[in-house]
Amino acid sequence: MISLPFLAVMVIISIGLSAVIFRRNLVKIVMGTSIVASAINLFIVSLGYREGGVAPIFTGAPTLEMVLPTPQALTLTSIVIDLAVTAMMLSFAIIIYKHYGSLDSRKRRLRE
Amino acid sequence: MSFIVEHGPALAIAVPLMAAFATPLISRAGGRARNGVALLALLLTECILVLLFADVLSSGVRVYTMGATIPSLTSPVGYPIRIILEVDAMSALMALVSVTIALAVCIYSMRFMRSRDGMGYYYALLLMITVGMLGIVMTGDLFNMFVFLEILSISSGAIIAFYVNRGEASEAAFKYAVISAAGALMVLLAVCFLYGQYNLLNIGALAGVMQFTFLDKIALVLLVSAFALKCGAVPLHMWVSDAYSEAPAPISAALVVISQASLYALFRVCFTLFGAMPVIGVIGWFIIGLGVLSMFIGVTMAIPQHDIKRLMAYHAVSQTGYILLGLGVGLAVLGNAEAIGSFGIKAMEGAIFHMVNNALFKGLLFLTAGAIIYRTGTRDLNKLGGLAHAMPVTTCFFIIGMLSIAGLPPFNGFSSKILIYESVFMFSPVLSIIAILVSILTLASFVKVFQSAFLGPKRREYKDVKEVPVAMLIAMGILAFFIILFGLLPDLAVQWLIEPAAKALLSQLNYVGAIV
Amino acid sequence: MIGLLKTGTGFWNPLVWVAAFFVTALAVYIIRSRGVKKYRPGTGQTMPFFSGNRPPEDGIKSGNMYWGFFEALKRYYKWMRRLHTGIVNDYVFIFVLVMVLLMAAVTLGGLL
Amino acid sequence: MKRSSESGMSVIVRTVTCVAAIPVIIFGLYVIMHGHLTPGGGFAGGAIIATMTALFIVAEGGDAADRLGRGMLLTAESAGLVLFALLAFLGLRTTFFYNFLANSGSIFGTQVPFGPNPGYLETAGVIPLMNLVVGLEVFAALSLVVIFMFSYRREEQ
Repeated sequence: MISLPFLAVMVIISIGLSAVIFRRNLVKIVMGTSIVASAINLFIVSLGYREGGVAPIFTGAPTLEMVLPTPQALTLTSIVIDLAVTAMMLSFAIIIYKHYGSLDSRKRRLRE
Repeated sequence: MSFIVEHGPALAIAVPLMAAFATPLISRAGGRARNGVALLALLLTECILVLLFADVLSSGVRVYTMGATIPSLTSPVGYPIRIILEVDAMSALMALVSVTIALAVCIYSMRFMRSRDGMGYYYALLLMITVGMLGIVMTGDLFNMFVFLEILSISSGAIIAFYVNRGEASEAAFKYAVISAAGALMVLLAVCFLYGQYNLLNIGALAGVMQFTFLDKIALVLLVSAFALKCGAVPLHMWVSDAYSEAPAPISAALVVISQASLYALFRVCFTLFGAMPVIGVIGWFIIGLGVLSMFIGVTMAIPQHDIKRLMAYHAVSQTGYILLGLGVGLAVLGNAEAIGSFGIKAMEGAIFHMVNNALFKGLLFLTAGAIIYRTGTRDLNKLGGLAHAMPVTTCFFIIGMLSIAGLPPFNGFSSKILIYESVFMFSPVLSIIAILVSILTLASFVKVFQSAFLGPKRREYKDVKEVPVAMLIAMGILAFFIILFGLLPDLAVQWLIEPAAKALLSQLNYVGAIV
Repeated sequence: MIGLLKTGTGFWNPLVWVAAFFVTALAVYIIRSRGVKKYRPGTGQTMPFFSGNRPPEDGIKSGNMYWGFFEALKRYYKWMRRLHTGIVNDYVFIFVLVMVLLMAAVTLGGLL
Repeated sequence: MKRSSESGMSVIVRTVTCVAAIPVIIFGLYVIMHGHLTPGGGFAGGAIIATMTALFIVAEGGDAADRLGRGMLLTAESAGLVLFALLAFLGLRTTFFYNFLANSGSIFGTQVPFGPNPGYLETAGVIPLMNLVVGLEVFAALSLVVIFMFSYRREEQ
């Protein structure tokens, strides 16, 4: 039952992870985690989609099939969390840049 | 009283949450009011959890449905809806331990943290960490577990970087944030795999209908590796030494309990959610492998360190290895009722007891390290020396913690380690021998700390050093008291606290039955 | 019996251990008090024994300890130092590697 | 380059920002108020209003970040969170987070008639109230994030 959205999700997750693993710029690492999070959000929404369904709003809805509302609530929660995580990581990147004048992840001070 | 027990799971999370939201506002009224509110909230939570634990011991699993017309109405239409909290003996025990450590950390921080601004947010984040830990151990729902995991990650990431004007703290926090984000996203992906197949998010209900398809295996792999990452098992332990050593000292003690919460999540998922899966033995062996690696590499990396908190951070990795070893043995023989009865349950009891003990003695050791930093201002063991002359009480607490972590009788570390040694010996003698060897190396490295920080002649540069303030001694005393109590009366601790928890982990049907 | 912890194959009783400890400590104290009383404070007797040499002025530092242990395990520690790079990219890379390994283990375990 | 980050952009941009502020804020308030009827809610609406803060700082330059009342925003953030938790606590007579206002006839307590309808605002009990306080919290928090990030960047110059 492999369908196009799921394949797309896997591709986007790989792109995000490879950005986190192979990019040296801290901001690009943050972008990588953000891409993975977006891919997973896409995955949740596509899980809840029904063929030909309408938005799950009761007001004025025609008597048709509706898409599942629970995954959308999950997506909203995970978007909010992702926003907080991204904002926090970017703040850390700003502080690191201010202290060391560089955003290179390989110029590290903590080791062993 | 019955009202508190009935609403206990929700109140235990809600009280520190409310206090966390209110502390930045109350902070305007002054430092004393703020400290009082934080302390009061944690004390109240502790009382609620004691009542809840007693209730769970006597009357079994307690469920709580948020927003329902009655708290126990979990499945009004045949399957569970709404946010459900589920507390069994294991959850209640872990919650109790977390709040006890958080309480000690809160008392300690009142004198330790000398910074003037941002203290309202410090306590808010500390309380949010408590909320996250309690949420992870008490939720009955996989998605909420992810949410609480992220609450825990964000608040602890922010508090690791509390000393922002030191660049290292920000760097450690950045690494911690990236690692946590990667781990938590994998948890979310696994939750999606399960939700897509069964339309369920509840752990108990999922365990009841699990079909063990290929996608379930992927979900299991993602969950196990993500929680192993968050609890700091070798080879995923690299962030531990950075984060523990750069956080403020009391927060390092709280970070130990965060690892315990991740361990709880790991074993809740393995035992309760995937307990009936045919390949769970492979996972058990994998966790044993991680445990042995953690024990050995953790302790050997600790010995050469000269930063006192970094050294202790590697010991945290090493002690996590014991817990993984014990529970991994339980997991590897899960399908074999005879092996479980003869040594599996003892190995799990040892591991759970060690989880409790590890939180206590590791917390105590980090607090003594904080006391050293508070008076001398350095973390470098090469620069320390002769502190026992000026800080006798701290020295006593350090000795208690040191003997306990090295597993010397009659302290609690020995009680839990002997349970692990003897039961693991029945499973595989080699693993048991490695565990004993690691204990010896642990003692060796702490003798080094003790010798270079406390012994020796009084140093000239530390002639003004005094004993630390009373509040800090009280916090250390609480933990030392429990260490000695559990050390002298291990049978009562096992009988009343540990055995119900181990049985709760093994009895998957009770957990499922409370929901459906 | 209070304090008796059964470990499956053996048992452990800390209270008995503590009692035995105090009895032994008492015996040691009695034997010690019957020893030769030639201790003089302020003489060479109070100096720490350091292979006949004068001990260093500010005590023995932690970096000096366990020299033989590190010398024997030099290659192991060199290898460990190389693994602990302190680069955040490597942390995530190891995480992905562990996931792949575990997936392989679970798949093979399912086939057997 | 120096000029744009310190004293803001041209008069055209600043004027358009001021004009755009009114519809953006009203749209944000609409999204918050109709959170229980249409997609959106406290978070989305709060974020929409907070974009106005970001736009304002970009257009007016760095000094604007200092002129915005941080103390007020900090208070608003905490107050929003406390009120949210308080609303959850108020349902504790039944359960935590219980919707005690729904169908009660009091504020936001109108019963929804069955079937398709044009959307009644006075329904859903505590949910619109929670949307309101969440909107307040998200607006304050996101504005603070932008302000702090911007002022931190400026300090280094």
